[in-house]
Amino acid sequence: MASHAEKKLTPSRILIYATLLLACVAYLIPVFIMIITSFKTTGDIRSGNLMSFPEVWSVDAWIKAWSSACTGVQCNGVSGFFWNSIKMAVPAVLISTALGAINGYVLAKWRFRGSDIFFSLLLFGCFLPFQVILLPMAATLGKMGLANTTTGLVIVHVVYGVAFTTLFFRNFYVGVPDALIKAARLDGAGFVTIFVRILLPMSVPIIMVCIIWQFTQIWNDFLFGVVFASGDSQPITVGLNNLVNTSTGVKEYNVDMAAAMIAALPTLVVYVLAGKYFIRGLTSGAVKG
Amino acid sequence: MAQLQLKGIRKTYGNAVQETLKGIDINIESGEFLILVGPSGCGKSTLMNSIAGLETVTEGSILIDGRDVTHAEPKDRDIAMVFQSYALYPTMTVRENIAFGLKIRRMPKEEIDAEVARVAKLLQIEPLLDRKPSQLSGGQQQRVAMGRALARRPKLYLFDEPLSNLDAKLRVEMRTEIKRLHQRLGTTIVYVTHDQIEAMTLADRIAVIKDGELLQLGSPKEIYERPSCRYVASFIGSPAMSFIPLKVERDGGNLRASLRSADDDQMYVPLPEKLAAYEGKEIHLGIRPEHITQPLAHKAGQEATSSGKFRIEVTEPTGPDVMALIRINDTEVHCRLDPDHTVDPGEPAELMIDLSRAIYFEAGKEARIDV
Amino acid sequence: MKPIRHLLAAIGLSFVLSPAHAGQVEVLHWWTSGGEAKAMGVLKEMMEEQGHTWKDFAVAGGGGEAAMTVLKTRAVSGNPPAAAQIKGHDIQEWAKLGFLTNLDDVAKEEKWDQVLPPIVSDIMKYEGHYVAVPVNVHRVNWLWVNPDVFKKVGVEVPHTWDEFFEVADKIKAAGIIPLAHGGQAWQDATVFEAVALAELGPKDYTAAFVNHDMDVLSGPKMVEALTKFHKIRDYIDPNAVGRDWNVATKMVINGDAAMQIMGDWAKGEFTAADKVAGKDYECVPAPGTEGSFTFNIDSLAMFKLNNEANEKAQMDLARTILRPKFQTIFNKAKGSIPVRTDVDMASFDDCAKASMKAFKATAENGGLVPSMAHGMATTSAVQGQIFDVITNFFNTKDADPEATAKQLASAVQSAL
Amino acid sequence: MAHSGVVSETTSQPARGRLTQRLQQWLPKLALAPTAAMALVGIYGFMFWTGVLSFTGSTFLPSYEFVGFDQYVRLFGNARWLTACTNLAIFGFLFIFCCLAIGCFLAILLDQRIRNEGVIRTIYLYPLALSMIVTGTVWQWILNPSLGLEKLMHDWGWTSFQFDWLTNPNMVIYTIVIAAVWQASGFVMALFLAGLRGIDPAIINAARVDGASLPRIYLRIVLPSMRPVFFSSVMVLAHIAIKSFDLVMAMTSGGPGYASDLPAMFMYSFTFTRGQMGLGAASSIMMLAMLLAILVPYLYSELRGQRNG
Repeated sequence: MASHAEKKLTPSRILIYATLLLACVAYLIPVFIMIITSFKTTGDIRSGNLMSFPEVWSVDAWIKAWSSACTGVQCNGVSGFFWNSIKMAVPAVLISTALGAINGYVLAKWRFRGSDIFFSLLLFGCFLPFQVILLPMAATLGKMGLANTTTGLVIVHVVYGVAFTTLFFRNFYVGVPDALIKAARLDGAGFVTIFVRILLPMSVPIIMVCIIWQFTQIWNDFLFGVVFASGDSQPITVGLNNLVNTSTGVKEYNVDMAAAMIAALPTLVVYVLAGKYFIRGLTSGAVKG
Repeated sequence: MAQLQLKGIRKTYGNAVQETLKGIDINIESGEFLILVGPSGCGKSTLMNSIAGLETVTEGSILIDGRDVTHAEPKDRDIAMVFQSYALYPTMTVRENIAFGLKIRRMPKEEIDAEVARVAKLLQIEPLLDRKPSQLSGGQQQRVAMGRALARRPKLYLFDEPLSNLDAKLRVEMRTEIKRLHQRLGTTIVYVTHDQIEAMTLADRIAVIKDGELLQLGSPKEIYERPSCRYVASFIGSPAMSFIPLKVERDGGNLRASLRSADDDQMYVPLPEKLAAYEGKEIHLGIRPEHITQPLAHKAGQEATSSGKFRIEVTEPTGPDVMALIRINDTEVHCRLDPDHTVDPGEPAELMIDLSRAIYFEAGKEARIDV
Repeated sequence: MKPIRHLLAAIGLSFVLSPAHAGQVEVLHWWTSGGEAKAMGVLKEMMEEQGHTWKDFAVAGGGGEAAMTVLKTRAVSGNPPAAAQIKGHDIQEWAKLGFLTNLDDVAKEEKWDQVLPPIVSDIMKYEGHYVAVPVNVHRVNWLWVNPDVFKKVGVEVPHTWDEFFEVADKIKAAGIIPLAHGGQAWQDATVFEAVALAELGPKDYTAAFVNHDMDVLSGPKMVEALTKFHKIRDYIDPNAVGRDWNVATKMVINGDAAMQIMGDWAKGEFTAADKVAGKDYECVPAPGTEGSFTFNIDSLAMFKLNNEANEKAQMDLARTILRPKFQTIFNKAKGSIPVRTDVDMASFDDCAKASMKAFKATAENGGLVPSMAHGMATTSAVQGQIFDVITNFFNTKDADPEATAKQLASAVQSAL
Repeated sequence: MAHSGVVSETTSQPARGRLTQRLQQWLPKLALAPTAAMALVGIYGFMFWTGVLSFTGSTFLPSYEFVGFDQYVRLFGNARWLTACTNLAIFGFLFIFCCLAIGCFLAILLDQRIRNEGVIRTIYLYPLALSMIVTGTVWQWILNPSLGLEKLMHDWGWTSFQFDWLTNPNMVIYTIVIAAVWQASGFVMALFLAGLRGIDPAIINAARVDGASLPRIYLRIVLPSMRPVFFSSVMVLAHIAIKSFDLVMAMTSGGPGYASDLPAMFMYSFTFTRGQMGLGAASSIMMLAMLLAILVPYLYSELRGQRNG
């Protein structure tokens, strides 16, 4: 990257900065509203407006959302759902990323007759509307004895996530010089050794992209969660939905917003902490045609 | 060191119509430095990859020291290769890069250390051992790539345009270094390049390949002086050989041809008797720049030399010589002049043509006429 | 390794300790709003008292749309819950596909045939066998009224649609929203159903929505019903879109709105806000439907299981649901009336008492009709087609009632 | 080179090698096998099954009584389906166009050696981290006339301000565009920024020397060279658009009426809540057909392009 040469503040640069800041505000407002609302009391919400700060900053809504808000009959907040999501997301992300890496490696560096067609067919999987597969997938999982288990849910996420991870890794590995593979083969390395010793250590940027992407997708998924998870293994999105829809007349917007923030927090943290790796990974080849 | 035999190598990709290699036969002696030259896309890289086992051949066989390795895995062929892009493993240090192949072959650690040390000393890269490839200059990377190849002491070395990514000065240095290594270690080397100077300076023998066919295999001198065809003749040598169309005539007992300058001055040159069959026909005369010079005292009066006046169109001083462009029989012809002997562009000059090294081609045909 | 061993030990222990006959009931439902959830909590407690484990499987939102999706995938995967909230025609569909278990033993033991009105038990039976347990009876055609608002504006509670529009104009002029409404398809249909019942009368209502008589569906009475229905648009606030029904009820409770047309589950919201029927709020039949009763019966269908202990728990669940004790507690919390006609109504509020009275009376005089908006009258396919036409009509500014009536008939035809 | 794989396709000549050697040859294919199996069943098997269902009279649960093209005929006679398709066209076009325009514009601005670029980038990107359910809920709140923007403006004294798109059947689809663009444009920005960083600065310098102005350089030189990024973005956005479900569900549930219905919602509701599984299956096959119409030309150019490159 070019060095950050100090540029003079010409009128055009002021305009650029102003535009960028305006965009920042536009992007931030919804979450700003969520956050201030979650710290308001019920009375505050009624008296104030969307953008007004809470009169008293209160964490009650957060505590309630976490541990005592009702989601259906149970009133234990979303904490249980939160851990379910983690139990589901972590293995699903790891498995789909690993499979994607292997597939990408083969499709980029060990092409064989039909491998391009295989890739195209797999890519199509990225675009499949998921409602289509609910029933047949349920029947299949049932036959495998995995219906309504976290394992089953993990499998579903892997099946429909692997197309994307494969795409990412393949595009990345296409950019790795073939000579490197040739050199390793002459050095006596085989299929597995080349992958583990040469390519994987280089793949950190794309692994980051994959993990971030997959984690977001899987964590935020609602459809599979509601359909393929049973009562006590439902993920946070389902918990959030139940919480928002469980109300006694007054909508407790502050609790809803706090719960929404809790649901969004892990992915937000990932983006804020690892966003730069995401961009860096994209730069290093994930988006090339 | 090893001997390499290529027998009738043919290669067709997938469902391609055109063959990439059309039956290549080469024997490479132990300790020999063979250079494959040819234009890009001629199949020389495919041939190289086939020798390495990185690609399978469609037909033919490859023997190393008499052992058929046509279907052996690359790692079982005991070959090392240096790539144009160096192909250093970016996440490993120089030391690890050199040691990688040895580790894979489960060499004991002490031996690996000793081998790395030996190679590092040989190539003078000891201070670099703990750096990553990205921290090295192009020339240093090139050395490391060679070091990696040398570390395993393989039977055969393959160099795939190893100097193309270096700047001109470094290229000359490294060229010398490779030559020195070869002389010192006596290794068998197959070396691909499209740089004909590298080919001339390094090779024991040169194989010129075009369109998947081996056009000529021979020592640099043979290739230069006795090119088998018009393509080889024009490919080797810089500036390239000039081809002058001329008509074979008989004047009394001798065969001759007329050369016409741009100013319509005419002169006659004698032709060898073996061209008798072409009397009255047009043939092409191939002549290298160094055989058209200012009149040289020691050559004057020799049978094959003749002199005439030609107008100099362009001059290009190179330091040791001045390259000049003249026009003979409406064809541009390069000649090499003495820089001390000033000529001015646009002015006529007296030039001597030495036909003793000239070669002849039938008009419109590739093959050389044997004279 | 240690924690795992502890965990295993704990699991083993829990098996040993739990009573041999105790099973687990997994109940899929979408009773997640305040009153409903509380009512469901009662059932949970009663099952736990019997030593069974309650596995709550709540799928909130969309009036059960999500829950139905989940149920279907669970059934297809061969792993249905013990009981699921299924009602009306859907019970027959599920039974036809062979998913439901036979409850005749429990029914005989508990004398269900004697205590349930036939119109209820018919819905619960498939080919003469009980496959589902009714939980409650809702009256849908209620008009909920905030008397303070009426007093303030100085108008009387309306009993016909003409009165309604007259009153609504005055309330609107006073700056109060006349009708609290949530712009969701089923709420639109709930209001439409009330208007249609008033215009068509119970006989033609049944002809149109149960027997799908095309002449009635596209007839002049239907056009009139649609015209009135469309006029209601003027008396709801523009923010009704997507609003949940209980939020709308809250508007009546707070006095932001004067009335709401909604089933008696709305009462749960009033109760939860500590409001007393007859004093803080009033319930009257929706305009023009005094002598009729649009019923909506919630029921739990019981699925075939393959675990004996769980089956036992399932039967206990069925038994418990129809016991007077649960019927009383549950229906008081939910706002509905018991399905058993022999339950003592003394402890119920005025609205429930009135509802029970009307239920019994209309069962005699033919005014008892199934609710189209709540899946009692017809298949979900036909219901969906009606919803589409109705909601689109209601949300289009200058819609043509006559064309819509024709459209309604053809939409129903297409789903038959 | 005409062939870019490291290993050429296996030629007709069989390997005469030992077992391990043959294993090495089969390893790549073996490594793909789990994914191939998953795709075969999970994508194509299920797709085929759905295709079969679309020719049956399935109502409540799958049945196999075939009715020919009846379901398709009914589908195209259904006013709601036509609304859903029209909405998808409007939504898809505006969503993709706005995301590209905004994303590209912000990326170019960010590429001007901005201080705190990292922070700004993260701000633009973070909406992607939120689930559509959360986005929908928040935007529903902001756009709701009695709670959100309109009330805010009124509170601030601008009483004539009116913004009732959420409740206006003719405008509601645009509110979904707003929310969707808010969520996805940052991602497009990231893609474009990545693309911009890959461009050789020498090209820009060359254009500068030629005297081209900065906007002109971007318009004429930089953007045309970002074709691959452009394509990737369109693909990602198109697939978000066609699959849009959670967002509509959370924001409008398809309302008012069914004014903001989209094909994914239509399919879901007919298959699962309406008991018209055959019709739902037919609608999903139509969705797949739309996808194919977009995807096939892309994949064709993509893979052909790579073979040439």
